Amino acid sequence: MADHMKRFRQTLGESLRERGVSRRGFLKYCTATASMMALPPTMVPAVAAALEKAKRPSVIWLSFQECTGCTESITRSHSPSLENLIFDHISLDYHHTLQVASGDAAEAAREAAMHENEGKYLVVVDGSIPLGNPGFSTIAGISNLQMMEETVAGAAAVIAVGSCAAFGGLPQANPNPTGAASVSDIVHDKPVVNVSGCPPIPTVITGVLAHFLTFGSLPELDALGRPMVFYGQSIHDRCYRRPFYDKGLFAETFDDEGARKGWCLYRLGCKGPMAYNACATTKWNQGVSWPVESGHGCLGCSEPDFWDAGGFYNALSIPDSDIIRNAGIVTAAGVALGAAAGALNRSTRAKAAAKHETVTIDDLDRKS
Amino acid sequence: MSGATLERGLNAFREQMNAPIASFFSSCVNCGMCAEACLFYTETEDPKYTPINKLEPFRRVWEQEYTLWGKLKSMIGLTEPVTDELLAEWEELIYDGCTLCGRCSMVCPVGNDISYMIRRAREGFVAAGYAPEGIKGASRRAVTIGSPMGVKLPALQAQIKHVEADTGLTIPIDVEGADYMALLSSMEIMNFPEYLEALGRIFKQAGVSWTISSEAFEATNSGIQIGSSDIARVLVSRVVSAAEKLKVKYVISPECGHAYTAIRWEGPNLIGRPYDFKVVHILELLDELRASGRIKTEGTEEDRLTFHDPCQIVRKGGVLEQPRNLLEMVTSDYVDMTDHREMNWCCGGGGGVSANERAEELRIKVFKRKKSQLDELNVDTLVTACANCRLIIEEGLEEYRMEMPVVGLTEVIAEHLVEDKE
Amino acid sequence: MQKLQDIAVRVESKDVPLNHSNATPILHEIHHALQRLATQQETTTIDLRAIPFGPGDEEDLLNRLGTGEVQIELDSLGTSKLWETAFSGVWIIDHRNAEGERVALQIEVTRVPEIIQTHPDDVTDSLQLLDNQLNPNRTETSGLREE
Amino acid sequence: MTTPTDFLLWVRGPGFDIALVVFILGVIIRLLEVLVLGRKHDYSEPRGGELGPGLKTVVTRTLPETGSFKRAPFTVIGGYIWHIGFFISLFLFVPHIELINATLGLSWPGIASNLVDAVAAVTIVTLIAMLFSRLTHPVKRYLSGPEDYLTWLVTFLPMLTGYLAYHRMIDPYPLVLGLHILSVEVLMIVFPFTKLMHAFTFFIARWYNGAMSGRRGVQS
Repeated sequence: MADHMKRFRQTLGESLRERGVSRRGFLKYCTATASMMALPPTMVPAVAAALEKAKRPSVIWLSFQECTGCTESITRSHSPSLENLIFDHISLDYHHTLQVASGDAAEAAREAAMHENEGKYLVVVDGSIPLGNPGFSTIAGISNLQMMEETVAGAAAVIAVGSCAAFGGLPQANPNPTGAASVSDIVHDKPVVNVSGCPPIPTVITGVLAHFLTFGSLPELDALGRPMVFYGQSIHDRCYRRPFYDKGLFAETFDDEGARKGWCLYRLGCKGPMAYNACATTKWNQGVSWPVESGHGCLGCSEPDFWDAGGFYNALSIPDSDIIRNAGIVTAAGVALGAAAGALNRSTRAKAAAKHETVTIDDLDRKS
Repeated sequence: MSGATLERGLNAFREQMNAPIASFFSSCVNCGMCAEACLFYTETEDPKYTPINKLEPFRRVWEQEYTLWGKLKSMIGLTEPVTDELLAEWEELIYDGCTLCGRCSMVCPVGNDISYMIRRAREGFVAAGYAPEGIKGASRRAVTIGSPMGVKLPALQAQIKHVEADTGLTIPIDVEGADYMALLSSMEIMNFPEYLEALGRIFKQAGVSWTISSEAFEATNSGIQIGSSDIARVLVSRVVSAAEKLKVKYVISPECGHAYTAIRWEGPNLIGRPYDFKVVHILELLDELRASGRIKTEGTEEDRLTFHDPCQIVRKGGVLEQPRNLLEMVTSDYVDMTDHREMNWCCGGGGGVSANERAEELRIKVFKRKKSQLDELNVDTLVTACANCRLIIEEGLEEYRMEMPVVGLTEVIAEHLVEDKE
Repeated sequence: MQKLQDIAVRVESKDVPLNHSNATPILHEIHHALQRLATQQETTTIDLRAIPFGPGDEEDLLNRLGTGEVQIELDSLGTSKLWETAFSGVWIIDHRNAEGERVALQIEVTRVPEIIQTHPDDVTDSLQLLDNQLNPNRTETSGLREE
Repeated sequence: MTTPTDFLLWVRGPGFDIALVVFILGVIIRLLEVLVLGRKHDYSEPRGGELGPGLKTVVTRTLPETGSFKRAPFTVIGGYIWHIGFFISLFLFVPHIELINATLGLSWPGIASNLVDAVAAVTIVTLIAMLFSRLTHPVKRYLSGPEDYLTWLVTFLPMLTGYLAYHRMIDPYPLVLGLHILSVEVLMIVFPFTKLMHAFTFFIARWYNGAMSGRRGVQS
């Protein structure tokens, strides 16, 4: 514990040097960190200067209505690896999936971290919060809502990791049986960063944490509370298959010639045009590939309500109703009504004709 | 007590509605192109003379009574009704400011036949009592006396006597069983008797069996100009019964624009049945005689000539090739105006405007269009085939101090006719 | 029972692209960077992670750049590889972590990559270190005595 | 809760259904209102046919008459540019073809998106110029009423929102896409009640013009 406290007081630079990391190692580390934060290489010296003095923040990770996919994702984060992240970048003081302690001891660790770092710690939330019935999801007998409100009260900021925490995600999908809400639905008095995705890209999670660690502030956010550096451009705009879209070359099925040639997946329901995320550049699994490269359209998982956006295999702008059937019915109704309107017009004219008084030369002047 | 009322006018508008008009009103996007085709706009630059605008009262009746949407709008008071004031204001536009020349109908991008609508809209104006005094007077004279200019049979007989005396020809009157019955316009009788003489000479040479009816020699139809089918029917019926009484095979429409429209195109519809005879325009007949070799000409006009296409005969009558075939026979220096044939510009006096004294100033103003067309060509003589155009052009030329003879095509042919010596 | 040879085999189309032509714009960028280095001594670093490469693009780029005469291994927090390409002044820096996973891939257009140059503090540190080795008996002294 | 995605789903779901119903119903009623009126039998002896000249006029009226073109070149050229631009944007933009293919099963090749983008930009500029012309040209200003400006607006908005959506000038994307679809729905709803109907009735109008003229032996 004493060792833990000592390391907590140390700056990152001191801590790394104590562990025998050379200056070149530190520069490499900063290069990787800057790249992860999607900062331009010219920012490396600034990152280095900041990291040298950075102190590790305490992080409390709360998992609510979630599938642990986000945690699975972060454990696959590379550059820096998870061990680096936990021991060097942050002080992960509570994460009930990853920590050794359980039960009362775990909760005590959370309370201790909150107490020691009042006003300075970060809360990471994954999973949505059920507002329907507190009993839908509890930890150590504490409802998710209560635990979050309690924990967030003394936090510096909240990072909502994953689309469930950021936007409600799958639990909130129609008909939303648990009354699932996102973090930002509940937390209004603290800065909330949404790191959406189902799951988010691992390095995007760590990139946001690294940004807070490096600069002590939150990154610039978009209208949905997401860091601009990662969510500033759509998948479609950064997609390497975009030239095929522009040429009108589309895969029609997942096994046709077009699919084999790597043509655009728009017709197969790709949500790239509406999805803002860094997949096209950062990619997944240490940069190996990403959904579109693997031949499947983007699901738009970083967007609100992506579960309910009309089907993963339906193109975005296409009406979902049966147009031909509806048009058929309406056309039939239109013909009937139109015929009636036409008949009415004919009768108007016939009535006028019946009322016709022959115009003679004695009728040319107005009746006075 | 009889008399025109707003209600009768509105009723007439309603009666006139049909699919073409409804499609025209539905299609107009107020692009303003028709203004550019109308000499009343081009010469005055007053946007109120934009052809489609002249139909506003009629358009309102269409919108408010012939569209579901318009009916709904009327119910909630979003439309403006057709009132006496509106018709009074528009009377000038639809009578003084339109010669029914139909040029706008040729340029409308969506295909609106605007002059067709104006002809029908006038039915409403007449019934509501908003027609110019001049055309009313012409109509009264036409119905009561038989001619809009008040020409009676004795006047015709006097002219016939003159012609017969001058030429030694016999002008056949009321010959039953003749092939052709010729009609004349009052203007031809009074101002241009050369036409009658030309007919006599050409028909004699070609051996055409023809006659003039003493009961119905007048070709013009003020009912068409004022826009009253009822009055037009009375006038056209006279021609029809005379022709049927004389058992002629053909009726010849003279060199008069609206007479051709009245007898050839509107007549059968006014009486509600096809004729027992056919109607030919004099130029059609002459061209037929030319083609079949029954008339021959010698020599050509020395002058540089151009032809003014009368709107009702050419653009709206379909007599397109005949005038040029005939002119080719007798001219050596013929030139067409920039806009000619079906795109020719009106003289400014058609559609009843010439009978409408109060429109004179405007008519003279818009004649500038014809003037500038003529200025471009530098011609000596203008040939036309409509007595009304001829008179209007003569007046216009005089007004603008231009020296240029205006002659009828039939006369020109007669002048060059090769006649057998007896 | 269907025999293996009875199953229809469709021959893959030959015109499947081997790359998505994203290398060429990068080469143009490098061209500009080399011009700046030649004329203004200005160095440029391109982070290839920010480029939306399709399959084959990275291989295409590295193949087209080729390999020059200098290859360096940097052993710190994992083994990084640096090499000069066939175009002198154009360096590839491939940083890997202890697990051998790539943590950054950059192109540096420079005479010597930044990270290769010895840090001034490391020079003083090493002086101290060598000093200590040469004079093991002296304690609180340093090689910077003359300062 | 109303998120941009909810909005998008509404406009492409119920919103589109409503617009489609109004559009189809309205257009058919309007067309039948016109066509059922018919016209009286013409007893005059025809000089020429109706069908051929009518159909010919339907085609030939697409080209301007030389004289009036010279007098109003802006109206003619502007009209061409914006109509052609509108049709290119509507029918040759790949996502639009996709939409038609998905809903009606009809498909044809599109053109490069950046080309459509350039066309759309020109079209938007032309539409603005056309509005300016309507406000300043004496004839057009005289003739124009609220309906003319309304129809301009509902035609302009789909072009504008489409351009904004393509360039993602409004965030988030589902919002701007939804606005684009909504603007098209507004166009569809306004369509049958205004002179936008000319898009259908001009066929009828030109045909009648050509037929009535053709009957007299003149090709109009």
